[in-house]
Amino acid sequence: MIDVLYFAWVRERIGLSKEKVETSAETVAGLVAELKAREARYEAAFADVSALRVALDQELSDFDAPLAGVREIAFFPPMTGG
Amino acid sequence: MIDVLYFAWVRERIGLSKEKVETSAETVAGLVAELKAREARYEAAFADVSALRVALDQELSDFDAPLAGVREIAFFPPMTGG
Amino acid sequence: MAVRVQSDPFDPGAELTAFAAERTDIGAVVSFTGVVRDDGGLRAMEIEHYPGMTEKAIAEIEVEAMERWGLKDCLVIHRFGHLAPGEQIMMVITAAGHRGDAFAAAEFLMDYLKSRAPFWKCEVTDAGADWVAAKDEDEDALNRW
Amino acid sequence: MAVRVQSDPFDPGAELTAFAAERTDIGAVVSFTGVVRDDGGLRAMEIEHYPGMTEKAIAEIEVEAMERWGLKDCLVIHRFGHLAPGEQIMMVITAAGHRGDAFAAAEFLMDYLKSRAPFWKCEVTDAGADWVAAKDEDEDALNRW
Repeated sequence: MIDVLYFAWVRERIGLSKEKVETSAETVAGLVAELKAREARYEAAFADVSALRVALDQELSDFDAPLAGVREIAFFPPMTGG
Repeated sequence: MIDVLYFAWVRERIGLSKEKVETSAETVAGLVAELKAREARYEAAFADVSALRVALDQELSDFDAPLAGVREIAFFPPMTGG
Repeated sequence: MAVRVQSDPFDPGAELTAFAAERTDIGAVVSFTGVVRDDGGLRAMEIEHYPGMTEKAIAEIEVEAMERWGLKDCLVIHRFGHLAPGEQIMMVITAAGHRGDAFAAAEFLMDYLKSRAPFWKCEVTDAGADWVAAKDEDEDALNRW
Repeated sequence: MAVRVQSDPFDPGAELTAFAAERTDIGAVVSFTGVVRDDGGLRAMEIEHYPGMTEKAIAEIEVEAMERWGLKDCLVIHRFGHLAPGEQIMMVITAAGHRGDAFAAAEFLMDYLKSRAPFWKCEVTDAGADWVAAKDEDEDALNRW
């Protein structure tokens, strides 16, 4: 089980800020493929992953990063702080 | 008659912060030559004009600038503000 | 070195005063304050963030700034939640022996906060609410460091 | 746009608060505060200036900064006379729509104040009083603008 978090318009499209997901995916991209296969709202949120960023256990990472040992994964658009 | 002002170590070497000078010099350099001819303390203050700056009527200027119409001239070392 | 992520307003002047109080080893203090600018029609700015990661990401950026520019101290305050035009969004303060280091570190921190700290701004106007798009120039600004 | 040349101390925090009060057209405020740094043994700093020219020179530099970076406002405060270690020497504040302009204008104003505003610093230690020599790097800093 992995905690999956969504922020900003990713959260709005999926309609959830957090969920627990049972997955056997080996990489972030594998998890994204599983989520997209679920429902249209996931398909819409992950349509263009180049417009998204991902953090593994609160560290910025990549879509081809392995998921082994990860407890928390977050998907969000590019940050706009400051 | 022209007001001549001295600041920082130029003032200390000459021992004056301000004096009125009667001069027929046409340029700043001409006035400096007249002052140096007066006394050793002026000679000491103006020994190396490359270490000095000059302002004419409160605008930074050069040693070869003309004195015509100038009411106030100031000599000082490079500024160290900020 | 401190990080504060909060929804409450803060007073930039009071922060600046408190920051450098009673120290004689500092020669230069630079502050940056970001304010909600009303370009016309903006009713509010809503800022979302990633609790936990935000504080961690900012602290990491601060450690890097402290080391690279030999800072004596630095502070980052960043708000989240509902902000009205004219309100302060965030503040960075850096202290160093000399001005060049204090300026460079403040600009570095700002550039990283813009693109690497997990905040997302949403602008609310009469026409609705829009997520602010990240700017290429902000991403490019990171390349100078 | 304002210039204040004074012997009295000032409160940087209070100045920053007053500067940007009640404005919604400003997105970025940068401040620089210069402090008398005690490198060991410094008892006081005495600052001499050229009354009249100082205010004029700073106002000219401010006009240039306002135009070049489209500032919304700027402020320069610079003290003269006797200062103890830890006391504030001077302060620059700039306000602009965006951070890049506010930072660049503040650095520009600082570089010009260092080498073009008629102030002279004298450091007083137990060994006596010494006029601070102008640094080549401060003169060189002007070339970037």
